[in-house]
Amino acid sequence: MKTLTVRYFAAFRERAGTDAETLEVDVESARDVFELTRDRHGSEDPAGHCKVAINDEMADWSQTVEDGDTILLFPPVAGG
Amino acid sequence: MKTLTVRYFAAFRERAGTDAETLEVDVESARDVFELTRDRHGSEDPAGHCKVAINDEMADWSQTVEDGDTILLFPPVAGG
Amino acid sequence: MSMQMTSTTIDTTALRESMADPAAGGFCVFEGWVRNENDNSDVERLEYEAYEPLCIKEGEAIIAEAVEKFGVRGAVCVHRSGLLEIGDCAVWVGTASGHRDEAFRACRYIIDEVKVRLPIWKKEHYVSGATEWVSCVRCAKHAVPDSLKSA
Amino acid sequence: MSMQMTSTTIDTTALRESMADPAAGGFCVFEGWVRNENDNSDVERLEYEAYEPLCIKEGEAIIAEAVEKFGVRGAVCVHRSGLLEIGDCAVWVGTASGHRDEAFRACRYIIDEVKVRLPIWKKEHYVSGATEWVSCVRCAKHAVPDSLKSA
Repeated sequence: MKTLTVRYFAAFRERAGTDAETLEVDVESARDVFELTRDRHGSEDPAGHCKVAINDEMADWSQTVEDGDTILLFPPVAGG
Repeated sequence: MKTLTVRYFAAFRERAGTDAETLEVDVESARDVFELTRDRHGSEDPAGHCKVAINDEMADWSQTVEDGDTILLFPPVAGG
Repeated sequence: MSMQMTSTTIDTTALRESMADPAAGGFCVFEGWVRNENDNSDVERLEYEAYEPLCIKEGEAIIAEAVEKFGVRGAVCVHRSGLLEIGDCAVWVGTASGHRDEAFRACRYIIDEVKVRLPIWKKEHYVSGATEWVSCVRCAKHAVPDSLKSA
Repeated sequence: MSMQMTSTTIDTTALRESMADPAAGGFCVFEGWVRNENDNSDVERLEYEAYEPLCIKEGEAIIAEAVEKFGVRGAVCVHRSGLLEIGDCAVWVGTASGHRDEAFRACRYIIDEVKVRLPIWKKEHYVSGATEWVSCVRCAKHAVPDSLKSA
């Protein structure tokens, strides 16, 4: 089991009703975290339309998450 | 014979030592005027590198000049 | 070279002055303004949410890429967060270089990348009273380029 | 839409404000600045001579072409004449449109055409004391496009 902090942004935060939570889960990749929390962030988008960062570094969805990591889940961006 | 006013600009004006003069000449085209005044404006450029306007309209070198026209001889431009 | 985030009005005059450079002959600016309409809905105002630490990091990376690719002498990007009204400047990009071609290309590169790579989200507040998070699917397709992956 | 000539400092802040448009989402500016160097000669100042009646006429034609080609909502160009110091703004082009692509393309089109079509000449005053009319052969090759011929 890994202890992870998951942070939600924008639409994800509003749907989850929280901006962060701590999870004790058995997962390998960032993608696993995205899927596991899908009923929380409520995304209908595939992960490929969203972005993820691990410990304030932009990451690939296939990247392995480690015990103690903070996973930032970003809905599709719309800057500019 | 046609009576033409010829105006010189920038390097042409400096070399001619005047910004305008009236000529009584037997010419057909704007190009003829350019060639005829070559020793005045001192251009080593072919006409194609320069521009000409007739009566404040940009013109083609092959355009016919009429009695009373004002011919504006422009050295290569360098705006911006 | 810098990426800046601000929750107050972007001072475009001061930004322009900050880029003065006696060896620069070309200066290009792009500004994104809040429009009164999007997808046929009348917009009253916008709200930008940004995750600033990564906006700065990604923005600096984009600017460094633009300098590397186009050899510009200076490049700055400032993005707003918070509530914006119609006509407000949401993003400002300025590039200065010896000649115009590099300035234009670098400016375009920076705004294009900023729009798809910075963790910024836009909520539109419509005249009708409704609100909506804008999802830019075209942008999302751009996803995470290899250059950004931390692996 | 307008082409303007001025013999005094270009007020870039006022020009930007003059282009405000609630339906515009993209605003692009290009400025040409006087550089301290050209072809390896140290430049002290520049002198622009312009034949204003045709600068205005040609500039308005170029702006109309940009509007036609790219559908921008607003486009303005201002060019200096007279004596300019290093760092001075010699030319300002601003374009506003719904989206950024048209704004960038129209801005680039206008400055490219202005440089080759307007009857403006530049005399460089070098630090050495010498002066020279700048001849832009590449520009001259562009010559007079068909669209400009009065015939």
